[in-house]
Amino acid sequence: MRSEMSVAAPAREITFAQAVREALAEEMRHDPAVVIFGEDVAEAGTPFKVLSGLVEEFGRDRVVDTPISEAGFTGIAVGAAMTGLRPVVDIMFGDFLTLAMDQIVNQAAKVHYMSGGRLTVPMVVRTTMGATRRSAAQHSQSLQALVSHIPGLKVVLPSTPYDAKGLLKSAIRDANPVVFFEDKMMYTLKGTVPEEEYWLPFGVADVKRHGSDVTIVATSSMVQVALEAADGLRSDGIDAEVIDPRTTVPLDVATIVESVKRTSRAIVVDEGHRRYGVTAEIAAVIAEEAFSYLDAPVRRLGALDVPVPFSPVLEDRTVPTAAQVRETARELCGRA
Amino acid sequence: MRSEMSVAAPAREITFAQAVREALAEEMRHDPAVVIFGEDVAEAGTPFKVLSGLVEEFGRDRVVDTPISEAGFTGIAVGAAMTGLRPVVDIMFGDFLTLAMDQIVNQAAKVHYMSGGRLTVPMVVRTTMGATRRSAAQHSQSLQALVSHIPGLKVVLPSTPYDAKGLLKSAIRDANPVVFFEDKMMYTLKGTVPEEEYWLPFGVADVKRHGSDVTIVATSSMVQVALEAADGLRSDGIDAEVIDPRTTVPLDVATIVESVKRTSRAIVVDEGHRRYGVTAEIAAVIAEEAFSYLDAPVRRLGALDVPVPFSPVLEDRTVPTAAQVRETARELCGRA
Amino acid sequence: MEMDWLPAYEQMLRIRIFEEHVNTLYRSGKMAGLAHLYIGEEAVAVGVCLALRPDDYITSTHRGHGHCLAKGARLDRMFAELLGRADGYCRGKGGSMHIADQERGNLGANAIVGGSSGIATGAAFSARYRGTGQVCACFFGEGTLGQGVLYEVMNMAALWRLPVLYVCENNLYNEYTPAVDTTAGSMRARAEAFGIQADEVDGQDVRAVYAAASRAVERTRAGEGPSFLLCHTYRFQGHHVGDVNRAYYRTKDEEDLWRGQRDPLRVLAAWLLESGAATEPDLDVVTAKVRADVEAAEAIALDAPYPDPSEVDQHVYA
Amino acid sequence: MEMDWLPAYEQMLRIRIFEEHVNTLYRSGKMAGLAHLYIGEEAVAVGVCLALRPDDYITSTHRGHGHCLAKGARLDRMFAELLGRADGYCRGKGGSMHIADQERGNLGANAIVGGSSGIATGAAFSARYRGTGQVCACFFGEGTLGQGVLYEVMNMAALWRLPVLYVCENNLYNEYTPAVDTTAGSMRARAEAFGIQADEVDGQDVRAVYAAASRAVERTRAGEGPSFLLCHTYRFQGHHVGDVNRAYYRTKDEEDLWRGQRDPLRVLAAWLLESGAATEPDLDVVTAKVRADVEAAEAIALDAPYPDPSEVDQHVYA
Ligand SMILES: Cc1ncc(C[n+]2csc(CCOP(=O)(O)OP(=O)(O)O)c2C)c(N)n1
Ligand SMILES: Cc1ncc(C[n+]2csc(CCOP(=O)(O)OP(=O)(O)O)c2C)c(N)n1
Ligand SMILES: [Mg+2]
Ligand SMILES: [Mg+2]
Repeated sequence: MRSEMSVAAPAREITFAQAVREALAEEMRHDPAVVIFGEDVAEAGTPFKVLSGLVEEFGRDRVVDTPISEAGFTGIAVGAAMTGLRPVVDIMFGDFLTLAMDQIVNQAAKVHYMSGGRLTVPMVVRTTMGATRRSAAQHSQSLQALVSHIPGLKVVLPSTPYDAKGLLKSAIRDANPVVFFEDKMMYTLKGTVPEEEYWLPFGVADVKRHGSDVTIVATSSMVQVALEAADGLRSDGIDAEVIDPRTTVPLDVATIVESVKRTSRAIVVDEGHRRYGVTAEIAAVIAEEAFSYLDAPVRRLGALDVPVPFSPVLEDRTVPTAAQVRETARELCGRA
Repeated sequence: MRSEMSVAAPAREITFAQAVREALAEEMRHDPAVVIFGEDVAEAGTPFKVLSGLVEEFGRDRVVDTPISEAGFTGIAVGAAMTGLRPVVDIMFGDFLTLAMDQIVNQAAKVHYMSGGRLTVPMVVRTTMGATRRSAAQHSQSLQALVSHIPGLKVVLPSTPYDAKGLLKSAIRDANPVVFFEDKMMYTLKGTVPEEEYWLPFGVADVKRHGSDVTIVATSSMVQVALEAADGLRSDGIDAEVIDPRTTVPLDVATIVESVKRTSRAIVVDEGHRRYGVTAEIAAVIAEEAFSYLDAPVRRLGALDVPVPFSPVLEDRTVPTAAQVRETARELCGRA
Repeated sequence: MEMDWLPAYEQMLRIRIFEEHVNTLYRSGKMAGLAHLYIGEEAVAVGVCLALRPDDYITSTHRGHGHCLAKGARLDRMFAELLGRADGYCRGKGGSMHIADQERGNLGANAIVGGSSGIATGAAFSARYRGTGQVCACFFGEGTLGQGVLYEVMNMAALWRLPVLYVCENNLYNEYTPAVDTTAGSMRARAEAFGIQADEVDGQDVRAVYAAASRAVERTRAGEGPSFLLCHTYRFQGHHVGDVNRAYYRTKDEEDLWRGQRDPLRVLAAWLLESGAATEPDLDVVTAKVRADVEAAEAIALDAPYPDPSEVDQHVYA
Repeated sequence: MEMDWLPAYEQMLRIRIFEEHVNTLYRSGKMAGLAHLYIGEEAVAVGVCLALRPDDYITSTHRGHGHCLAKGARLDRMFAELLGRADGYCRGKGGSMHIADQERGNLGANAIVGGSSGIATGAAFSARYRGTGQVCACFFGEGTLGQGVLYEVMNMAALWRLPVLYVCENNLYNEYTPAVDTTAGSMRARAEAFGIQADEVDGQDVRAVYAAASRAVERTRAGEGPSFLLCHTYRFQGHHVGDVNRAYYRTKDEEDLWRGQRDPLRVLAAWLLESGAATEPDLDVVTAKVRADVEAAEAIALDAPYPDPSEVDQHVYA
């Protein structure tokens, strides 16, 4: 199913991958300081073909194929960002963020602060997340919790082509390092975007579905899952609100809390591991800010706390499903 | 102030650093498979002098000075662990975990699972945490949240010499990769340990102080802070219980929840950044399991969400203090 | 006296035919995920593993089926793993990119490029420490030369004279990018800079690989420190099964040249026939046997049960 | 014609005396944290920075005060930063290990060993991309040869012919561990393996460093790709101010030898006097001036205000 969104006509229908590509192409046309670093990004356009066509338009000086050196080219991007460029780094699988963690956590995130505000690092780390692609433990993680914990980074998790495009364009213009997670399974998802250019602000949640009985806060891949659950819940007589924070840092606490104060019930769903994951922070914030409005504890659904297994019969058990979200909402609303 | 603990007499008083060293020495005497890898671990005994004397007893074959190659020697430890050794890796500053993240997250944590249970990785990553040492942004982080999020790892945060020794001995005998965080500022802290050998189990919280009005869950460096706050709270007529989970993975949910059910109020304190940090998970778990017992939302105190600044006047503002914990408890108990 | 090369031929053929079946299984939708075929590179794994003892270690890569079979893995359990079945080497938890086979010293394939270089070097440390006389062969593609950790561990291996053999499979491409665009200077100098003994060999000639690997293994086992063996080879298929349109990164002519003239099976077959070590019928017998073996193994695996879903949270901790 | 070396002498002396004051400030408890003194290595920073344009970039290390001053930083703002004052280069947020001085192209000291190698290479990428003709000098200790990321970025610098000069300060020790125990093979071969032009120089002779750096900078600025300059040097003091008992890792004799015979200030002074480029009184004038400058700067810094505590959460995001 496709998410709802309100955009000015005329609108076009494009895939999530196209949205990412359009955002990059527009910003690269606008600003020659925008360059791309990554493995197989040029002629190959990445294994997901997300960047296809960019090297043809912008050339190999701006769409730079690198060796398999995540730490190295992320570090190069940090230095380039400190000296006038706006690099966009492509980390093919989010699992490989671990290889560039020092560059992201100790360098990119801290340079502005350590320099007392004199140096800036306007760069974007685009990477992927999401399981159920049968890619096993080292190609399936959703590591947004790791970078969300680090001050100095902004973290974006778009769930629709519209959001992906608008948020990536803002990320590229942001003066800070931004980690941008794309769900691999969502690249072919279609959605409408306006003809004209647009940018979406960080820290502004999008209410993907309005409802009054329960608030489901969902990120990235889990937004579709939540919307599907919400559809099902309708027949249970439960009217679910689905909120997509779109950025975990900054987090739009106000929108989430306002909703929970109305519904008195909240579920948080994210595809990262549940333990010490993104859902913990959001649930804690809800409990802090809407405590007396809550009828029941905030429920959290995340990936099972296991490395992602290869075998489809196992892997399918690791990621939250619409059925689980629906069931959780039914329990919360006393219908289970 | 020193933490209370009940140990069988006769007891000796040793420092936190000595506790770590004794644990290593005892386990190395017991099992020739235990080896140490790290920078400046041999004659130098690390910059903190924690390992002083070990190379003299066990030789350079077992206390191995490495190049400045955190990823490399952690990877070597993984391979050694898979083939019969029990390596203990020394990552001098916890900030450098970022350099070994792939080895820890994608290799050590996942080998057992990926191999369907056939290979094991019995290794310990000893590292440090803690600010207020005027060491600035790249030598002061408390990154326990990052590793606590990763299934396959166990995570230990001792707060006393007694706990440090008993938990490290267990960590070395554990069949899994264990990340063991030592607070740099606590190395000179003294405490008693029994004459005889002992091991402490993982997943068993220690109630450092019994109380009935409010539960303070605190980790590592924050345990002392919480105990100091509890002392002050006595004069406010508030009887605080201080619980040290000792391991964030596995987490002793039962002890924490049982306490909160009695006190109806909870504070969680950890020196990692507050946002998407360890306190979020613990607070979320408390809210889930003790919801109807809570008089007020669980309060969380963590390091300020900023890179750690150098200037003492700034740095001292980043870490939770006993005064803050006390004030929070007073608020929770309606005395503010 | 020249050794009997027919078993090596059989082993290479086993890998080739196994991979052909894998290809078919994937294309017909019976296998899920990613499959990186080793076809064309068989002489490297077989030549190196021939130079190893059964108890020696290896570590492998995303393109790991060949290493695994060359070290002695069973076909049926390999298929079962790739099919996600409970009888697979990892109970279906690892899949194509993570097969490990502890009994034969295979410490596992690794889906992180360069990810096994630490493990291999650590296994060598362990072998030396325990005094077992084992060595470890660390297989990796030339793309791993981009990963810093390789230099970190080569440095330590050289410092500590560890019994590890770094086997660099230079198949000319890092995925879809030519290695010349990602690799400055000289490949073997990357190891020599650490004082590591390096050698280079035609990776399509199993006899040459075996000879070079034997020399390297011998000196490394003797305590003379790590070795580095650069094997020039080529993958005949796409980077993974889905990589079908390759014209944008390599020419059909180049592929035809390697397939036609540099096929390791043909190279060895030609030598076997020329030297009189085997006849065409001998080879046909081997082929028939291997085909039958592979088919039987595949059938067993296709019939094997999936793991019980409850296994999903087993083996997180030992 | 030989250039005027008196300014270089003054610059080295400025670093020396600055560091002596830092030492005293730390020992008297007026400064907090960690201080890694550059005393003994002054010729490297000064010789290299002399070969740079004002708008060229540098990156630096935990042992960074010398690089910073050599690139033109002011003494008072340096002291202020080390003392955590608001007038410091980083408003007190960085401290000794993180001084950056953007106006003079200093992209910052870095407390992660090897942590600035990516930044330096990226700055070189940026300079080349923007066509500014700038180069970047990346200073690091020989301990950085243990960090894999260095090899990753050297490879890319070589591939893309980036204008970066890698300056390896080999002071023989990684903290408390002799470099011979951590470094296999040859240091310069580590760069040469990537096809990088490498050179080696006596790091105690500022004229030699300058000559080598000039050659390297010239070719690298001309687009001939990165250079690597290995400077043999020695730190005269402890690894950091607190490292007082050093006998377990290096001998007093060795220290005395370097201090007595290889002091870069004495080496240059001897040449200045011998060649007649300066007289003893000239040197005394310089010394007096530098002492006065350093003392004045220190006094200013000691009087400077601390940042307002509310600044603690400023500058997290731009
Ligand atoms: C650290 C890391 N980065 C990127 C990838 C994605 N990837 C998988 S295979 C591959 C190319 C590997 O090339 P090479 O090492 O030459 O091996 P080959 O595939 O040619 O056998 C890449 C980039 C990965 N698996 N790991
Ligand atoms: C990644 C990393 N590991 C370890 C350290 C701790 N450390 C600080 S300085 C140092 C030694 C550095 O040696 P070298 O690069 O030769 O520089 P020198 O101190 O000799 O100038 C070490 C290990 C660090 N800062 N960063
Ligand atoms: Mg290759
Ligand atoms: Mg040094």
